[in-house]
Amino acid sequence: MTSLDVELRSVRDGGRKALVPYFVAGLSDDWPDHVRAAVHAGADAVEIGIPFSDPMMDGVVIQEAADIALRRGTTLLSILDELSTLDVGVPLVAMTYYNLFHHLGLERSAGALRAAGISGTIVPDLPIEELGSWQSACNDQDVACVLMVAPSTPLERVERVNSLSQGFVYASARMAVTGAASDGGHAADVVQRVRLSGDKPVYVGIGITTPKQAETAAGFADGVIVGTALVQRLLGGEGAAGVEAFVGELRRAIDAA
Amino acid sequence: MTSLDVELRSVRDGGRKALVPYFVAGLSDDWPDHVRAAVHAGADAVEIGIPFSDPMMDGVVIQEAADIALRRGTTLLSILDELSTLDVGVPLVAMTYYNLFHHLGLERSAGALRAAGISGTIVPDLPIEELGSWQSACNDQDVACVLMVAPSTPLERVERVNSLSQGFVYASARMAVTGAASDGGHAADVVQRVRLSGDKPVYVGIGITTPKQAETAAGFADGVIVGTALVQRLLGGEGAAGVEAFVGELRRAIDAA
Amino acid sequence: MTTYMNDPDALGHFGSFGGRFVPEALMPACLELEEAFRDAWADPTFLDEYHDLLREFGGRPTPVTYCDRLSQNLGIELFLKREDLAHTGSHKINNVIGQALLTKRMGKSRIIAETGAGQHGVASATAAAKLGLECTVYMGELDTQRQALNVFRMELLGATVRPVTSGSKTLKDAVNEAMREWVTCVDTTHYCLGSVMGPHPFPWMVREFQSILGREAASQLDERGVGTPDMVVACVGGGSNAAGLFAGFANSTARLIGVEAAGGSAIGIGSPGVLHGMRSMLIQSDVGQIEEAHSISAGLDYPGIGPEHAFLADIARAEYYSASDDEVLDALQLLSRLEGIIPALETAHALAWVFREAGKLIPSGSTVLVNLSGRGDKDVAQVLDILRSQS
Amino acid sequence: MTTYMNDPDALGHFGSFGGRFVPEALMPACLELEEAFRDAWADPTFLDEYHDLLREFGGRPTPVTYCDRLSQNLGIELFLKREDLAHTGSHKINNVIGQALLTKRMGKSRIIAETGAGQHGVASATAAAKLGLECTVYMGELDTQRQALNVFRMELLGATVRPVTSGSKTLKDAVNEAMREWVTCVDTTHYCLGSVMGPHPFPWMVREFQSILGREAASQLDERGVGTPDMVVACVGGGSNAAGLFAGFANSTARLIGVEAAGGSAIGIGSPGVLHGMRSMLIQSDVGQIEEAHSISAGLDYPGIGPEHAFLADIARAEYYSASDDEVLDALQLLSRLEGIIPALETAHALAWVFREAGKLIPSGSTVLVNLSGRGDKDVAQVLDILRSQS
Ligand SMILES: Cc1ncc(COP(=O)(O)O)c(C=O)c1O
Ligand SMILES: Cc1ncc(COP(=O)(O)O)c(C=O)c1O
Repeated sequence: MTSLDVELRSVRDGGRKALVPYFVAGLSDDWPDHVRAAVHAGADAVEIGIPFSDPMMDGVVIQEAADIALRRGTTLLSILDELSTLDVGVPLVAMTYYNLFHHLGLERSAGALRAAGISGTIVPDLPIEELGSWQSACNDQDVACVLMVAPSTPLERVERVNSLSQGFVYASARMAVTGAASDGGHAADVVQRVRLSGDKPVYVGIGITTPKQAETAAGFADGVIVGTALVQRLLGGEGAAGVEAFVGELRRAIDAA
Repeated sequence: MTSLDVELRSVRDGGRKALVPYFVAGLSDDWPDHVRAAVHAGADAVEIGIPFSDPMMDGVVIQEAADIALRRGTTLLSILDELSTLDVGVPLVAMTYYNLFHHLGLERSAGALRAAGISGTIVPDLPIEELGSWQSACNDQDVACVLMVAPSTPLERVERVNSLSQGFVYASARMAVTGAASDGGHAADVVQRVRLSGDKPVYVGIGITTPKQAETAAGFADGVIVGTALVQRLLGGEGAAGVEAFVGELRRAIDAA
Repeated sequence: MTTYMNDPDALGHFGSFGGRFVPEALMPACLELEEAFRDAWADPTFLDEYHDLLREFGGRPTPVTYCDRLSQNLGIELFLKREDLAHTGSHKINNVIGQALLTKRMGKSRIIAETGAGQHGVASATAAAKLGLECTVYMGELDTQRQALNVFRMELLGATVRPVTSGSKTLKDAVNEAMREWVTCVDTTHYCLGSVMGPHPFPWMVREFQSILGREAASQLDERGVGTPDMVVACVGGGSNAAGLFAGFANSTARLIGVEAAGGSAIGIGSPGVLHGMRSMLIQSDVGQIEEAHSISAGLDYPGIGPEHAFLADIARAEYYSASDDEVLDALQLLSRLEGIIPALETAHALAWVFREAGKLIPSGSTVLVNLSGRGDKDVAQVLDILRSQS
Repeated sequence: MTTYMNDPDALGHFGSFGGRFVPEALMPACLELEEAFRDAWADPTFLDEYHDLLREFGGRPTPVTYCDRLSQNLGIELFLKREDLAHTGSHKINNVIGQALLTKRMGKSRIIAETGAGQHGVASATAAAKLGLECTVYMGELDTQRQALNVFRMELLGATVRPVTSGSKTLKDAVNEAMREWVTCVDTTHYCLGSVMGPHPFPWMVREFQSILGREAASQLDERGVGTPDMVVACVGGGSNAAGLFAGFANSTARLIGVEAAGGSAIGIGSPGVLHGMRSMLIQSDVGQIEEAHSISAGLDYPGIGPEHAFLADIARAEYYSASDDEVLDALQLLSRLEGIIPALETAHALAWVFREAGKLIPSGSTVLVNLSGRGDKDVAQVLDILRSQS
């Protein structure tokens, strides 16, 4: 078990629904403050999006944020550098595409993540078939590999994903890339199917936009991941205060679930 | 023998080289005056060009003149109408394309030509193979069919053209459509080959532009036809006086031959 | 038994049409060409060369395509002979390859050609490049402006394009000009005429060169078990693609249908006349001046029609109809959307007639073969402009 | 005996390249597709349908043309496989017909496709029209502006074109967007990828669909008594026409040559990476961001290459070179002028390499087969602009 597993299980076992906000690293000079604000407002973990030129799983909002970050000269290593001095006291999970790690080298990447205080990764274009070497490089550094389950994933595959995923299982609420959505999608179904084959925490993401949606998801899942809605606010000019307010809202909604 | 044959033989037998200027009928209101001026200056016959939309044997100068005439509303019958009152005392030969006669009807055309005082026709797109019905319609009206020989015409064909041509044989000086030229072309050769098979008058045309060229041609031919050089002057704004002057020059050059 | 589409008489007449109405200066060239063609067409070596080139360079045979979706919609069995797949995008290549080979056989080193929209010009330039001949293309000045890309295409292929500034500055004037120029260089130069028009032997020779498409289609339908179609349909400008198609079916039970542009319908609104070396049906004024044709498709913008078509109409072996510009635009869109083939605007005339007449002049259940004479790529910009301005 | 261009391993690897790097949401669709293709490709009924459609609709077989004049100039024996004569003007039709048939077999009613210059988009729209499928094409916004006529062509064929405004607004982004959209509609929709790239089974499946051209060429050269050529040469964007060609000769003595655009040479200046679902050679920055490719030809403007090519290069079974924009322009003009074929700019890369290397890397007297992957009509306006601005 990785330390991410241990920490997130303890959140769940403490009866708390996990709230995981997502940030595009490098979006602005003060992005680390956004992370801090989110944690201050009650985040249980933070997803750190590392911008990539070709974000195949992301919708327009996160694409735009990633573009801005890249134009600012952000790189994987520059982000890890900034993170190494950011001690927010909750787990950080890096979300990006496989090429960045592949290019830097798997062992080197995993080591650098750990050195920056990151304890988990989400790599949406790395399915279980290709996961092996990355997962062993990560696990050597006590970095967890969080895997996703989609509404289209057949039961037999859900089992395999479930058994390989570390930290939590990322249940995609809908057949879509990241972005806003007006309903909860298939989240409940997906979560239910994941639960059939294991007892890992299951978090819902992809399309959780409003406190109301977060509340609903928290009713059946162990945590919720909110990305686009937050990034949208930052693109709209809100800063740390806006983050704190919105995450606080989400927190209250989830706690009411 | 048509009356054109008779008249033109008598010119030759009188020891005179024939001068045949060409006009585009209908080019201007006073085009009949141009004809009169030419005769006054010594023309032995006049070629009356009847404008056609698609003058395949004509160069740019005569094309332009024909266009102007057509835009003025000139038609075959309007020309014949004007000619019927023009009694210049020398033979008139109509030059045009076959479609105009074909369209009006062969008998009707020949009759109208004769009624207008025209005694010969040159139809450059009507070769001997297709000549039959037109020639008999013409001959019924004592209208001659003047035929052309080109530098490319083989001897055996020259004989046939020679035997069918009436009035005179039109020896094309060059392989070209009507237009100015800087030398006399193959005129001497062509005339010589025509003479091998008959004793009809042979006139040279196509590219006779200057008095000098006319003089040279008159050295071996029985007559010269001058079109483009004259039409060019009329397009340039010269009127009957210009015609009289230029035809006079040509006359003197020919007589000097 | 009467047979159809035989050779013309010794002077090139199909009934009272055809013949040879050219200046004496061109007669020897026409006679030489006739003899050379007659000789070549009976020479297995020439035929092999011609067929090899069309196969290995020109992309023959072109397929016959069955139109599932349209057939169902129209209640007929619709087949297309796919000349759009021939090299340069239309049937024109069949003719130019033949004439270019003949040019070499006559010891000439150069061809000249007229073109309207540019299809025949591009095809001529192509054949000249392939066979190492010089090539000059006469094209109405207006057309060179409207079809600047086709001018460049010809130039890329090594041809010289001469804008023609006389008359209406379009196809008919390009023919006049090519004839005028031909007079000056018959020794070294062959006039590669683009349709079944002009003086004998052109109408006959071009039909023979194009007949490959009709004969191919007939045997392809046979092999597929379709047998003789009830109708074969082609658009008609000069009439070469129609003549080529009809040649494959003239002595069968198939009805032969030619479709002209409504504004260039020489059979429909023309009368007999003489132009460009032939006696045929022409659109002309009441005093015998030739008029301009008007059509959305440059390739049908010709006031005449090949003399053999005039003859086939006369003896009622073939029927000629017309299609309007609007019907043509609709037909182009319908074929594109339902069958995945964007036809040339010319071709779309044949289709428009079929779409209009299915269930009317074309009895339901009929088997209909349409000659897909060319692809629409050349026309896409024009169609876009028109549709945009209509909406 | 070692054989080449076999099937990839069970997970779609060619050596260390290939694989399936897609979001979990797409995995079931990729697995379903793999199974459907495996099944179809072994089913004589499917094969018949595929071959019939390519023959009767697509214009196959395309000929092999011998280039007399260029062969003489270059001191080699030069043959062209004429994919320019296939329907829609390039080899792309071979692939889309296969995938469209497969779409119906999987019970789906719609395809989506990415396109750069528009060739694959037009081909996809065409196959969809023919088979009655819906079609949406993703195209970088910049490309929709540069290729407005191709957009209209797709619309005429009944497809919807979606401009992609993300990233560099070109081909690579169109692929991203198509993938994103595919996630939302995998149930009803097949993603009709245009080259030998993307996640397994695409690189393998597209190669199999394109192999028809290589196998045809091999037997055509055999029938002509030419036998095995010394070299077979193709341009490489994603690499589908090259893969199809190589497939016909992989286990012969022929050298296999791929020619990339100098500014998009994934083998030449790239390094291993993961993009668009595959591990392959990619042009990327020193921190692993994918860079834009730069080439005169939109179809080679891709920063990656199909994984099997990366593998063939790795094991040295195939060699990859590049050609510069200037060489490409020259080559386009030379082929046009001497052989009467205006090639696509993409294709002209393969020709440029042959023209440059004849007598150098290509020993004099060699027999060389170049895949004439497409016609240049789509590029004529661009070439005109460039040449005009240079003069
Ligand atoms: C595709 C196509 N079809 C038909 C025609 C008309 O010519 P014809 O009537 O000689 O076949 C043309 C002429 O340019 C053409 O390009
Ligand atoms: C004519 C032509 N050749 C080649 C290509 C490159 O694709 P590929 O490398 O997959 O053959 C394209 C792509 O658009 C093309 O249009």
